[in-house]
Amino acid sequence: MNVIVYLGAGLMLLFGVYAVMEHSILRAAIGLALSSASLSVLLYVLGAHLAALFELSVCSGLVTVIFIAGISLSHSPKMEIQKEYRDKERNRLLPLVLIGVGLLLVILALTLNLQTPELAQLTQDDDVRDVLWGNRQADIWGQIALILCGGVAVAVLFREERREKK
Amino acid sequence: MNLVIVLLIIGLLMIVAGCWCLMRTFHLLKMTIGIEVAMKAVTLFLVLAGRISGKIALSETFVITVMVAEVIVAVVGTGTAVGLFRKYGSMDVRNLKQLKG
Amino acid sequence: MLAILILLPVAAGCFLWLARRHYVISQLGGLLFALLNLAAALRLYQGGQFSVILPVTVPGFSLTLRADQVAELFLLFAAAMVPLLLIYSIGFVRDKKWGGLYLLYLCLSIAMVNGALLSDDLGLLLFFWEGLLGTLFGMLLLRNRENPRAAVKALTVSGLADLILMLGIAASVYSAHTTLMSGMQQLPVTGVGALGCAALLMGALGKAGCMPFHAWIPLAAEDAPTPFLAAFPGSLEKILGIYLAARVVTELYAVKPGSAVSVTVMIFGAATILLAGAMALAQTDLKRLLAYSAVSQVGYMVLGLGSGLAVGVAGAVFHLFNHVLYKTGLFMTAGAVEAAAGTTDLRQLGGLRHRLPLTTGSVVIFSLAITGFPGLNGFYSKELVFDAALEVNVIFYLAALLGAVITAIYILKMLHSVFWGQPAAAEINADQRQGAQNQPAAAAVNPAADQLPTARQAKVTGRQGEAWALAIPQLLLALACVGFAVGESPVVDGLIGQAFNLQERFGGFPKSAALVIISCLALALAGADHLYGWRRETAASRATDHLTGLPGLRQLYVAAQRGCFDLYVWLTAGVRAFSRLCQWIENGVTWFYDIGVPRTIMGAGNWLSALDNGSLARYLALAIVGMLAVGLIFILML
Amino acid sequence: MTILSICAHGFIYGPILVVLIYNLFNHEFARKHFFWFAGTGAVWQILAAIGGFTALNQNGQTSYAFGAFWDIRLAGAAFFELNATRFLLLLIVGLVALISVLVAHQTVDFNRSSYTNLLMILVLGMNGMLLVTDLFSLYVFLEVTGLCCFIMIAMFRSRADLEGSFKYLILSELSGIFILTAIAFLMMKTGSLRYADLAGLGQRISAGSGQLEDLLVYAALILLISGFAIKTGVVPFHSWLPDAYQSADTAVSILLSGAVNKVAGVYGLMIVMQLFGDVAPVGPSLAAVGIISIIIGALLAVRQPQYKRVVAYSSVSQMGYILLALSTGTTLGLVAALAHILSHTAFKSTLFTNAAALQEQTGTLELKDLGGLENQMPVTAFTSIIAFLSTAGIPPTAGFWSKILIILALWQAGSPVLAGVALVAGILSSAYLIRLQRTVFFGQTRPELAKVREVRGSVLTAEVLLTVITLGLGLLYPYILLLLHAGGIL
Repeated sequence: MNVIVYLGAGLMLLFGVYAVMEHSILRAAIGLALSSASLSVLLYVLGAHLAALFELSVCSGLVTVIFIAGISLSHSPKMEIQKEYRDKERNRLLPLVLIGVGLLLVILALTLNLQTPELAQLTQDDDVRDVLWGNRQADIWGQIALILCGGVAVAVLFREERREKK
Repeated sequence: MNLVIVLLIIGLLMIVAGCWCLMRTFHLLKMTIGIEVAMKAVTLFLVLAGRISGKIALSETFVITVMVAEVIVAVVGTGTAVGLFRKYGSMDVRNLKQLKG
Repeated sequence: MLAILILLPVAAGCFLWLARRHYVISQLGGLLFALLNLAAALRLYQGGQFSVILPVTVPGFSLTLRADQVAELFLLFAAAMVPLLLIYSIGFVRDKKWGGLYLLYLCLSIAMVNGALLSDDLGLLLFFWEGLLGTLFGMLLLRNRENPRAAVKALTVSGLADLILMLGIAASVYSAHTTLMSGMQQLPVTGVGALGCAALLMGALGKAGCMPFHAWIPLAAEDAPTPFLAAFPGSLEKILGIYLAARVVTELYAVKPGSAVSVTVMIFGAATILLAGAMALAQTDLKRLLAYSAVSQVGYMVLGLGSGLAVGVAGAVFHLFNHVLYKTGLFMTAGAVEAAAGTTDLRQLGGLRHRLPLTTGSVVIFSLAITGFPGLNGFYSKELVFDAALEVNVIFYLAALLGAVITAIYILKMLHSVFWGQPAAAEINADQRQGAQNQPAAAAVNPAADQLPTARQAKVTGRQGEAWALAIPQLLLALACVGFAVGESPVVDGLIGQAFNLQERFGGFPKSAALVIISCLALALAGADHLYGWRRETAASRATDHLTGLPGLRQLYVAAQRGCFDLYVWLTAGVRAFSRLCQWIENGVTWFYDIGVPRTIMGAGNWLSALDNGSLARYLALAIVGMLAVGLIFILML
Repeated sequence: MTILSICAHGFIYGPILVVLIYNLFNHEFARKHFFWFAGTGAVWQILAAIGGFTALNQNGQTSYAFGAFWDIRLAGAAFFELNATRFLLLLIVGLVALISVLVAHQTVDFNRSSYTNLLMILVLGMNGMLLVTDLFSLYVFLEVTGLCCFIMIAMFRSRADLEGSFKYLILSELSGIFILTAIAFLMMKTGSLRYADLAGLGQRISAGSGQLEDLLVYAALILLISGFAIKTGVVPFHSWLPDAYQSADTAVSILLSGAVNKVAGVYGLMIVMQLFGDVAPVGPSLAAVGIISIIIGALLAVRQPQYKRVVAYSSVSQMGYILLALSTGTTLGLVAALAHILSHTAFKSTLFTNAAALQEQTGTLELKDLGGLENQMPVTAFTSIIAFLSTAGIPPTAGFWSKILIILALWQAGSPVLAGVALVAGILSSAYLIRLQRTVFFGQTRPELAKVREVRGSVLTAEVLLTVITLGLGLLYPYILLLLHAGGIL
């Protein structure tokens, strides 16, 4: 199990960094989707099955669709128009930075020699749905508001501009 | 160096990558992607917290709620970026210097 | 009853103002009011002391009116003066445009004086005190609206005295923990108490016209109507000032003879006698001469009060009463002279004894009284003050004696040149020219407004001879002078001694024959000097020239001309210097605000605005730096 | 159903009901009559806040717990809770919404129905933030609030609108990431995010225990403070705020400055302070941020070229005062913070309403184009002077009392230096506001502005209403001070 966890985490980081570094916005979106998929594997292994399912469907699915919609609305589906952004981007430094920060954190963790918590045993007692509907009603209310918000956002922001203010 | 620390470090690196993306790239959509990248790490942290404290179901509900928020943020971010594209004909964040002191 | 004494004059003032066109009615009404006022005061005097708290609440003060023996005595005396002042004033202001307002102000002033004499609370006292200043200002403004120099000067100088009084009140209230005078008994003259005592005395004597607060009086003598001079510097203000000073010395504070406060006050008194007397010597105008004389006489009272001795207090108060009688009388005669001759210039006057026999008769009595001729009232009171001065230090006695000589000299000159001799017509033109040169401002402003009506007045009254309304009060005052001389010991011992609870008796002919002889010699010296001067200069009005030309005195006059003794001039110079200083500070502050601060702020703003340059990356960097800074605080504090 | 319960549920159901009913009507009708719907929602919020608070007081309770559609007696059920502080903030939300609607009646034109929907969702989000008893729910509603604001700024779709919105969005999401990370870290230690479970956590951890979770709690606190500080808009987390305020339509600016950054930012910090105030560095970090914010915000405000930008930086500066008061951690400090929130709502909304009036009548807010409007727009000038007095803390107004309270609280908490700095920084506030007044209202009237007339209708109503509140509070505060004194707090 640990191997899959490390693998999933590593892939997630890798795809995430790829998404950041890639000059093509389309490929970056796909990198994000792949990173998301890796995360869903990780979540599944960690025992969060429903969350993993949501991650796979919503984040790697819906979010990617949104980004692609955005890309197509900005009439730049191809990579070649990204030249103007490429000029001054210094994203090649990112892996170096990450390795540096990672090393720093590892050294910090080793020198501090902290007592680290272990993962608790998985129990089948509490079901996600019970918790969601039994303990987190306030969040559901918030989600309703969020979704309303999203609806208005789609209606307002993606609308064609006929009645412009200025 | 156990699993928890490794996952924490990887999560923090993801957040650093996301912040880097926000600060160092010039594409509006790319910045939104940066937010999403950082959000991935946060999702990981939440599930990890649930596993450590033995409340995995609770953290799953958190993750689900966060995902909804994440999607809406992506929608709004993309929508604003598209709006800006319509105004400027480009997605360069360096255009956004009209407002300053 | 107490409130009536304050409200009655107000009502009378309104009545007189309304009835200003009807001479007889206003004369009768004024008389009625004055008699009522006198009756009330008399009733109060007989009724013993009592107090009443006004139904008005002011936080920190309990507005209490209180009539005790001292207040009642002064009140009675003031009330006795009121009928004379009123009748004379009504007679004088007849047919004058500002007459109604003048009478209104006069009555209000009487109300203020009554109130101040009756108030027990120092805050209330201050209210009436300032009210008197207000009416005074109004009266001075009446005739000279365009050129209110006397009014402004009076307001400034008296205002300063009142400020000092306020300071004294504050200090006294602080050290006594009460605002009531009845609660202050023999406060110690140390620390804050010394400040309170000195400031209260300064304020009170300043009101009475002691140097250096006298400066406005001679100026008012030129600008203000004569009844005003009789009413204010002549009587009301002196009564009030000496009243408070006597209170301070005998009741509120334990002033020891020979203490610093006492000696300081006596020095002021002696200086007032000599300087004002010397100034009076040089005057060629009747009213100015009398004004300086009035200031000079205050010095005797200050000397007596400042000694802190029982004999001094008795002498000072008695001298006050006498002074009020004869100086008011003298001012009235001056008014009568002005009305009859149209001028008050000594050099143009002369031989008026034929035209004004009654006035001449009374003025002789007043003059004898003021010079302290043995047997008249001024003699007794002066001898009491001499006693007190001698007891403290012989220098004060000599100063007072010299003052008496000077007084006699200028009074003789005045008497001689106005009522005897002949008008020196030849000198008039020359002197007028000179006068115009000396005081161009006054000459330029006044003639049109002032001299024409007086000239007309002169013609009218000249035809009628003596006006009764002007003559009767003088006669009454002269009678009072004689009366006070005859009934001297009941007045001193019965009225004053009883009011101030004096143990000894000071009435009767002075016990020390030596002092009397010295005084008589002084008078004789003065007479001789006058004769010498008259013979030398051949004109009575210039009989003092040989004195004023003496080295030392001449410099004094030059200095006085330049305003060296004039508090007003000091004040204005001080204010000018202060305003220049303020201008400097103001410029600095303006620079600080207009240039210094804005430049700093704008500079800082410009420098900082590099923070918000519109770049999103910069914004994010700032936020992350902020987070790291918060982290740093955590690391440092854990 | 008691009155209290009706009012309490009203905070949750009211806005949603308005949205639902509003969208039943056809578009043209809705556009025309948006004022009445949004106004009803706002007025309902005000009435519910006042009525609920009165009922709570009459029952003698200090707090009231309830669930929206569930039974809170079930084990582990989430619940909403009301107490005096929250009622005050709910009242402010309602008031600001009402003012915003009044202004929007004249300024918002083509997207009125979106405005109405978003306003109501925003109110719901803020109500949610104020009512919840769980840190994660707080985050959810915070996200709702933020998203509504982005959309509201962006929906007018000028370049500036979109730019301000995007900057706000990026910074806000950064704060969201901070807060969520902090939530995850906290949960690793406690396994629960309820306020009741988190309270006193500071006692259970120590920096030297060698446990990872304890260190993560401290990291969480840093992140929470930074996250909410971004939402509050205090230096150095402030950069988005002037851009967003300047670009947004004035009706939206009023919402942002009057309610959103107080509920989303200050209230969050209030919660942090309540739960973790016993952790030593929390108070000082708030104080540091606050004092820097006061000074730099004021310095930056002095040189801004645009009316709303000056007012926005003034907001940054005033938020610093509130944080300073919060940082004391005492009851008096909390009261002072709430008092200043109330005063700030009144006077800052007045200034923004004046901005709306100026924008409507002159068509510009650039300071170089304005001048000498004192005679043309007397009411606007007068109300703006009152607001200025209140901002600078000059006596008859509300701002004076709340600033005095803050300084007293600082003094009482033993930081006289901070109190002194806060006092002196008041001069800076007068500096930028005097500049604003002088340029806009005084001086020579520009010829092109000669035909400008006073604004009418709802904006005028809003100006007058707010000024009455400012002055009324100024009269009311001494009474509040007496109450505090009687309660032993002062």
